[in-house]
Amino acid sequence: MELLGLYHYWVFAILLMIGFYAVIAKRNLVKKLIGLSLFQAAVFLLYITMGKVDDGTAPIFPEAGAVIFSNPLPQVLILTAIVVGISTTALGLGIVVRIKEEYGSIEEHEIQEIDKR
Amino acid sequence: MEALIDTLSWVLLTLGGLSVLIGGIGALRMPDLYTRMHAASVTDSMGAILVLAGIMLQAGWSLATIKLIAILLFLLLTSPTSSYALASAALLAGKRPLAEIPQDQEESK
Amino acid sequence: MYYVVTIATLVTMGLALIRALLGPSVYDRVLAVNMFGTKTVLLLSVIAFLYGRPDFLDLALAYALINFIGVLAVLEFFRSRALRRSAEHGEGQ
Amino acid sequence: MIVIFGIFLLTLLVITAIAIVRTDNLFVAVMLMGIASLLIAANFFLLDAADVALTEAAVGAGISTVLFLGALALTSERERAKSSNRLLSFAVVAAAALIIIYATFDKPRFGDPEAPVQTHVAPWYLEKTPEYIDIPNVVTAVLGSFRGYDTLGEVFVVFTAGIGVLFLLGGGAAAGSLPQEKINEGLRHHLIPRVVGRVLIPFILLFGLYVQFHGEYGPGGGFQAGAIIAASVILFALLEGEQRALSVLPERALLGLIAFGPLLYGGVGIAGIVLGGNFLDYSVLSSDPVKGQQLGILLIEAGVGISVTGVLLAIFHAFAARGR
Repeated sequence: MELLGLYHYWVFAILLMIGFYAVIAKRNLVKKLIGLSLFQAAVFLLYITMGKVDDGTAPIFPEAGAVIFSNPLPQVLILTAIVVGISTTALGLGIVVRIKEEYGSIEEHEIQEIDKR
Repeated sequence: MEALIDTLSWVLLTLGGLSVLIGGIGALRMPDLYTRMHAASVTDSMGAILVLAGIMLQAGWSLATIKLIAILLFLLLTSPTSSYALASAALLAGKRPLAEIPQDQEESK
Repeated sequence: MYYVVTIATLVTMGLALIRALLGPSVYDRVLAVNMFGTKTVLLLSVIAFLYGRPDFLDLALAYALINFIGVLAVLEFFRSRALRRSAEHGEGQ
Repeated sequence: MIVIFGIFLLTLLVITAIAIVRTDNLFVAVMLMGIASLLIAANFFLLDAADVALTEAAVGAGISTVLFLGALALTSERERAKSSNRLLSFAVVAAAALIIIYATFDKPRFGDPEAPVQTHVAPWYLEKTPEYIDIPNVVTAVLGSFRGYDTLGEVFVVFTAGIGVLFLLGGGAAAGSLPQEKINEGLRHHLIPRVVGRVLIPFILLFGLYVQFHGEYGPGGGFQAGAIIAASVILFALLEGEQRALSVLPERALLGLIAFGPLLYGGVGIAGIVLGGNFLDYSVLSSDPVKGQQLGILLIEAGVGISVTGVLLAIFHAFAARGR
């Protein structure tokens, strides 16, 4: 049971690092943004995992009966972060589209070479 | 009465689960795109009907049932449409089905 | 009794994922995503009852309504790609 | 048993993520991102976060795919170059992953009610919500009232991102070589999707409004509703061509929505000051403090919904306009 619980955190670590790998190793800018989205998703999972309480339920009062609730605070933070995440990703994609129009490429090293000239 | 409803929803849910599973196996094992699509889309609708009907019996007559009916209706609308749209896109892009159409049928069109 | 359906759905999700990874064509992958979407709707509705909170069916409803947009976006993507390709060919001639 | 379901879903998620990074076809990567989003939403639901799962559903299922595909249509579909310094990057990443995994052994047990996270402010929120605000959904109460400042900040971030995209892509679109009428027709020739879509659009809109105004009682609120309503308009734009969607909701109206949302939110805050309370203190909005809180949350959720709808739609149109 102990290890089963830790598994959530391990998945967080692995997912985070998969996203990070895409950001540092891939040269395609869209791929970097996809990696960034994965990174974000990993952080979201970490927060929500920490908010879970044993035998708890979502922090919305049911019509009858007092029960144990999970932590509402991480949920609030992540709820807003998801929408902010998609807007900032869109901003990143907008920059990538402009780069493509100016440089004719979205590969990092090609852009750097054009810049050197 | 209660036992009857329970048994009935048991049967529906199990059949639904089975049909969902068959769809999954079909989508994995079938030889080409169109047969896979066939396996996936037919069982999608069947599984959705069975599973949601099974849950509806459990829910009794409440707001949840209405929501379940809505979910079922929307699934029955969208899921075949998506399959159709995908198949037509694939066909337009030039992917031919594995089985060739017999000569005489092609001429009669 | 919900467990049977949940497990069947989860296994099917796994199978659909394998199909999405294997491909071979892009259409297979779109098909897998579509399948995955329907299975998620079923999974979420069953789990809402498994948890005894049927008011959370809203989630499954959201997916039932919105999943369609993804497929249409793919369709539009193919369409505009075909248009662009034919325009390039037209200029080349 | 449910923990095992969660673990299964998480394992699928890791496999999907690895496949996303490994494939060199960006279209496939975007499709797999769709699967990843579904898995994440299911996981959120298993971890008791119904509101968050609804947000992920509203954003991940439609809008994020649409945006990424829009960007791919404008750039390229394939990754051309191999990764740089693969071994070095992999070593860095693996080392960092091992360090984080090592650190997890000191974490409180999963689901421990005595963990520091659970004991600090959360019990206070859960206890005081019925007394101060009296709405069933604690997440909405915290989002709208207790942590209203945070949410105001987030709305401004969304606002800024939307303005940024408009600056980058809006106006003066690159001259496209494609025949205008063809590009504008959308999926009008696909008859069956079009008919089904037309049936669906009003229901999506209705569901969006339900999520907006039912947010105090069940999962939902402005962020989710904004994304769902934007999705319905995007569906219309895909089916009928972008021009018709623009004639229904012209760009000026969208700019108005983008600006009006944060303005409404901030205005409610200022109204609190004018009526003798603090900034974003809704208790003074009505003679009964609890009623005032509820009114305030209703108004700011409306502001959030309006601004999210406006921003997401403006972003969509900015990308679509570039493709012409």
